Amino acid sequence: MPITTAFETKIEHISILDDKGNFDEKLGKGLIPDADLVKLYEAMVACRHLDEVAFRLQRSGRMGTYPQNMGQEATSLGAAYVLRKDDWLVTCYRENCGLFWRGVPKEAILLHWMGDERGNAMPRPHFATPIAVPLGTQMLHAAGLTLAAKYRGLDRIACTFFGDGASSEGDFHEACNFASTLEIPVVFVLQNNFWAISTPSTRNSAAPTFAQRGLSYGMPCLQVDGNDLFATVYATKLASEYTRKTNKPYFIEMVTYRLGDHTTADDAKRYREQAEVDMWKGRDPIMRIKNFMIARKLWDETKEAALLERVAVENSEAVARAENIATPHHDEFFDAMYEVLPADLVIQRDTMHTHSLGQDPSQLPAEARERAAQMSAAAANHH
Amino acid sequence: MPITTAFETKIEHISILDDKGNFDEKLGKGLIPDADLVKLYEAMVACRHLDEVAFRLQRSGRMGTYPQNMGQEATSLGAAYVLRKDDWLVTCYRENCGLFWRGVPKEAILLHWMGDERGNAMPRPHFATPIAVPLGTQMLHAAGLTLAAKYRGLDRIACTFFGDGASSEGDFHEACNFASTLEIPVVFVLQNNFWAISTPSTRNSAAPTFAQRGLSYGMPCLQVDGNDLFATVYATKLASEYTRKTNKPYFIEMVTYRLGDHTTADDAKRYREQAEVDMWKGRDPIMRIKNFMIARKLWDETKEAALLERVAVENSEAVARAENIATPHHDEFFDAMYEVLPADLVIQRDTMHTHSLGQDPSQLPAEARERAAQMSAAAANHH
Amino acid sequence: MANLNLVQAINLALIQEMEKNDGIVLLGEDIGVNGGVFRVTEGLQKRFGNARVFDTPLAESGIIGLSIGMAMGGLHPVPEIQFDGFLGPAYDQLVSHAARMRSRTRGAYTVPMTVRVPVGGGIHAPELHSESPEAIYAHTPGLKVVMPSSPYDAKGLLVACLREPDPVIFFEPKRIYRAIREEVPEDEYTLPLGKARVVCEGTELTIVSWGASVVQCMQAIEKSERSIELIDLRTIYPFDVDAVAESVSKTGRCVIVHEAPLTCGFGAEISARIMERCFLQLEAPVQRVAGFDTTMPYYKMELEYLPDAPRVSRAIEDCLAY
Amino acid sequence: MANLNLVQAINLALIQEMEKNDGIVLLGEDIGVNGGVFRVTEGLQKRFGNARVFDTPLAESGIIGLSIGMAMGGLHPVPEIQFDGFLGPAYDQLVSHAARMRSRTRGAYTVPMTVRVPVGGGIHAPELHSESPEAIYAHTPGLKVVMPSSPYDAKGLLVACLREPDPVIFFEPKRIYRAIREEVPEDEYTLPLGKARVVCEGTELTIVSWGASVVQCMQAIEKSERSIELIDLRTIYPFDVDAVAESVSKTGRCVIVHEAPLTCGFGAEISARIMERCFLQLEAPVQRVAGFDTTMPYYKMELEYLPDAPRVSRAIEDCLAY
Ligand SMILES: Cc1ncc(C[n+]2csc(CCOP(=O)(O)OP(=O)(O)O)c2C)c(N)n1
Ligand SMILES: Cc1ncc(C[n+]2csc(CCOP(=O)(O)OP(=O)(O)O)c2C)c(N)n1
Ligand SMILES: [Mg+2]
Ligand SMILES: [Mg+2]
Repeated sequence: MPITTAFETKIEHISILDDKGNFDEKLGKGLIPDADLVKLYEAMVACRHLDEVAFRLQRSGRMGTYPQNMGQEATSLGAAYVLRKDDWLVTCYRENCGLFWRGVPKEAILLHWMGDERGNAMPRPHFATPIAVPLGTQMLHAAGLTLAAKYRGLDRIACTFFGDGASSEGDFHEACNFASTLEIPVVFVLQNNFWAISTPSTRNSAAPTFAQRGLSYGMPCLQVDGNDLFATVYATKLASEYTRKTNKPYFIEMVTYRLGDHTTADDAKRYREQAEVDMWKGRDPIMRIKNFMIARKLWDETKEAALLERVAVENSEAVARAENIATPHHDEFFDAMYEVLPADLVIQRDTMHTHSLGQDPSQLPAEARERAAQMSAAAANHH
Repeated sequence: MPITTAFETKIEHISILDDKGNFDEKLGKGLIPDADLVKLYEAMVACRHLDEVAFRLQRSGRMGTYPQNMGQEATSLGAAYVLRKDDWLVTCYRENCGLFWRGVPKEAILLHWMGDERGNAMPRPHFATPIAVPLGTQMLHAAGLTLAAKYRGLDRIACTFFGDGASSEGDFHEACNFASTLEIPVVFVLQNNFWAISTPSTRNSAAPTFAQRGLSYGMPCLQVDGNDLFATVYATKLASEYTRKTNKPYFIEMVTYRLGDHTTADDAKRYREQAEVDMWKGRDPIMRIKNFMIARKLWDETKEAALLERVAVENSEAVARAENIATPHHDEFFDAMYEVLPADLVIQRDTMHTHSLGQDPSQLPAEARERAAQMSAAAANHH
Repeated sequence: MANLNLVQAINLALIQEMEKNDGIVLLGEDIGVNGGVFRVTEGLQKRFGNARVFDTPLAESGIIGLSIGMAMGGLHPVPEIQFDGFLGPAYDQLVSHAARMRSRTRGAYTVPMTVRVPVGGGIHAPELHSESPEAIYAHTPGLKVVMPSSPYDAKGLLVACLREPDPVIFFEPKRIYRAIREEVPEDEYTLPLGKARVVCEGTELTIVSWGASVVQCMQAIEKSERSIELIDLRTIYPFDVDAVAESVSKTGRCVIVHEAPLTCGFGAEISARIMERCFLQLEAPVQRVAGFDTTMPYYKMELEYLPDAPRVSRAIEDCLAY
Repeated sequence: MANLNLVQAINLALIQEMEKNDGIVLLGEDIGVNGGVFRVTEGLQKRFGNARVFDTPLAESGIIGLSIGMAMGGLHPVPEIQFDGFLGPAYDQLVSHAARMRSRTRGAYTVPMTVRVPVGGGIHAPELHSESPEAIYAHTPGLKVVMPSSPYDAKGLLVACLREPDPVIFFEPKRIYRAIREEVPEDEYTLPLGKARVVCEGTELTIVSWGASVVQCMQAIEKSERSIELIDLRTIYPFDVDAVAESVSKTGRCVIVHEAPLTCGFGAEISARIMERCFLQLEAPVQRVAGFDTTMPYYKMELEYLPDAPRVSRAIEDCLAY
């Protein structure tokens, strides 16, 4: 047979609660208990509110560049909800909602964007790694973390998040390939929000789906409506069960949309149409759950008002905690370099405000030392 | 519809002349005119013979590490045969047969492995790039070369070769993705020879085929018997026509086998079974064509003997040309650095045998210069 | 003559050279419609079309690897790497190919390309947006490394790079992208690579610096009552050792200022060369004012890390007191 | 006590530490059944099983990225990069993550790992198999960089690395993998990182070197009639500036020898430090004997490129004549 079939496949798209309020009972029933749904909704509202707070902080000069999560709350939240608390959650920078669900303190994230490493040092009680700035690199860490757990005989998987843009980096390919060939249980979640700063997703893939990025590695692949919390929960459940059982990775594309600018340093109006944004506003993941809960009598406007009040208080407390942290001392960025600081770094640290680099005063000839001291004193008076 | 199909595909495997001598007339008829077939066969035999010559050169200390091509002659040859002479052929290091077909002088390849850059400077009359040592990197150059041609309005595609191992590198992913998103006409040919040194191909991909590596990018994908010259010709034809017409890339996996050691520095017995090698010897691409030609009365043992004689002469002439090249002068590795050599490099070049680095003798105090000259003279006498 | 900042001067240089040489092609992340995150390529896609100014997928190795192929194919690509910290993924293509192609093929293939990279700290940016990797590439034979410190220099140097037959990394000190304006001729001019600029003359001490640090050096010099000569290297590799040696032979003292970490920063090379060339004229050890041997801290502490005028002043005093 | 070459000493160190610490896991290209292309990991997969010694896909960034995750997850991975030239693709993971994770998280996550890399020229290998990139990583705060020059040192230093809480690049000079044998204790010992070794004492001139070049230095010293002190750095970062300064303060003269290109090689840093520390004791400028500022040539000319004993001798003479 000269022409035979070497490979054949099909990738499914899953949607459970769509933007018109249609709910697929078959897939969705019992997926999220009512009480949990309320909590998940509250978490999304709180996350969205913090986005606005952060935006204002940045605009008033109290924070540096900040990337809003707005519109994408359901993706990481769905995953964090499904994962066990000791599964690794290895994220990029637009997964606040999942991280907060995990228990990462809000001030940790705020501090990071306030340019303070101490944010990353704050308790990550539930196996969440710090925000990854160099795109596409963290998925390899997810594989390594999980491989270490597997080596230690622990029943632990990882779920790692990255963007449509980040999936163009070579490290993405290497991470997927390592996980599949070395049989490491990692759920890869590609958040396709249609943009990488100003670059449309069609510039980062010419394929009809991003889900098929996983076919290269023989992974099961799935595409879901990422603005549908039910679908993200469903997909992560399917994937995490598969990967936990088989020790093999799984690939999910969550289709979502970045409602805000790329970061506070960006102006999305330069490159995308308002009509597109408006259309996606109609597919908002939060609104969808709200309407669903209202229809099921799980929610009403009184509860909503109370929630907003509570969230405002909580978030401003988080901001206060982030802002009230003591001013860092320069010793910190030296001391964090190595477990035991090399002698040369000790000198650099201890003399940075008093001496020139490489100029150990004990090396100066006596009279020069004298002169230098005088000049320093004079200069101090002078300035 | 909660579950819909997001993507669906099928990859075909093509074989025309199989290892049992079965020939698919439908696909194969007229594909390669008889006269061409004879020439292609002769090229494979010559390439195989040069492998043996090179092996002996290495063993007798006349050449450094050398990677034999043995068993893989039909892959690159099929492509080189199909491509136009001004299409780029961007290879790795196991595509001698295609390069020679293109007109790259044999001594160019020999010189490369004799540790001499002048091999890479030899005429590449037909758009062939030099051997690429860092794996997985050259496919991006193929895309760039072709994009430059497209920019200049030229009707030119590229065909780039790389191994199953190399396809694990991040640059592989980036090259495929750039070619597909930027619409650059490149035919990607993955030579799956089942091994990357001692690493079996299952360690470089967990997927059932390597062909599906191309699905990630929305490329058409094809798997062919890479030991079947008819199939490699067929596939390259299909692919090059497609890519030339559409400006879009195409992905081919050619399944073949490395019959020799990885290189002369390797001992494949350490990691693979003789039985496997023997099985693949039965699928030899050269033997297949020979039997086919004999059956069709295109070839006989008299012709074979004459060919072997001719090849032996040609190849030893190529070796002679490679070995008779003048000993290089050290100026060469300086002069090749920049179009205009920076002053500091001129000094390094001109004083490397007479002065210490960074020691411009004019800088020495007069008496020291004197003393240095004396000491140099003394030292010269002494040693 | 127009009063331009660095961003505008670079933009102008690109426009003028692109008008002249249709082999110049710009590529990178977000450089098209968006004009780059610093707006350096603003308006260029509109002006020159999508084939000459285009956005790439988000992959730096891909950007440089593609550019290498384009250069081998006869163009002069101008890839932009969005931030210094993201040169990392492109390191291998730069070092294993761009730097070697000419030497590897004894000139049969060359890689004329200008890699544009915003560089350095001081703009309150997130992690990996404030690095100074110039020494890494200066240690890579086959590349040239350029870093202007003013709009005038930026235009003249960039035009020179765009006419270079060999690969150049053109570092743009982002801290002074918009901080300095000066008169920049509309007319064509180039500044030769490998030639330093004497910013101000002096007799007692030489300062050698480049990029945004030149500004801190000028501040320190203004505050000082001593006669100080300031040399702006402009090109890091090949560097103008003659200009430095001549100056230090005259002054006998030298302070080098750069943002990159001290150890094995380019200051080390300059210091070693000064010793080799001016040993008998040196009256004090060469001083280095540099970033510390730590990771560049997040922005709350970046000003503690970066060399500033007071630190330069202290080094001047220490060196003069020696 | 056994008479071992460098390959055997490293193999022994790995075995002994792996027996003690089950967190040590080896990974890389062809390190399993094949024992690595230099056979350094020969027999280890058989001995410790496929989970502790395993082959990876062919991707260096993946190898290092995976190792970083493993280290963050509590293991001490020992990735092998097959040749120096193939560290390139792993550069970004090393510089952007391995070197920064502790600092970025203020110690919440650390990356204890030992990256093994055969280094340097002299074995007639193809392109990109003979590089010396130590200065690149010495310029990267957060990493440590080690390079032994003998079997005894290799074992002691490697054991120290395997107990380090921070990432180390352990460069193995492939030219002397099998060229030197010496007595190596079976018993456990470590050599402290950051401490140099005085190979031989002398009073007239100090040579500072590391890796395979130490052998060329010894040859030059044997041929010389002068009293020369040889310091083998052993650790490139943090480097033992005290040992160097002490020696040069005594001898007043110094020659530095390394294979990497001159410009911004680690010799530059040493030279700069010597000036800072021993200015008043120096009787001649510090000399550097190094690779030239060219690409490492293919092997026909590699011996022209690499510093050899005659070049070292000439530098000794020049320096002493000054
Ligand atoms: C290696 C690297 N290159 C470039 C950048 C600069 N950068 C930050 S975010 C971004 C776009 C990311 O797009 P995507 O991955 O789709 O994530 P999204 O922002 O849409 O969530 C770019 C180019 C970076 N952080 N890292
Ligand atoms: C970036 C890089 N890493 C490692 C090597 C060392 N190396 C040379 S060939 C080889 C195996 C290549 O396997 P494959 O790509 O399948 O090609 P094949 O040799 O089978 O033709 C390795 C690991 C290299 N040349 N480049
Ligand atoms: Mg995106
Ligand atoms: Mg192979």
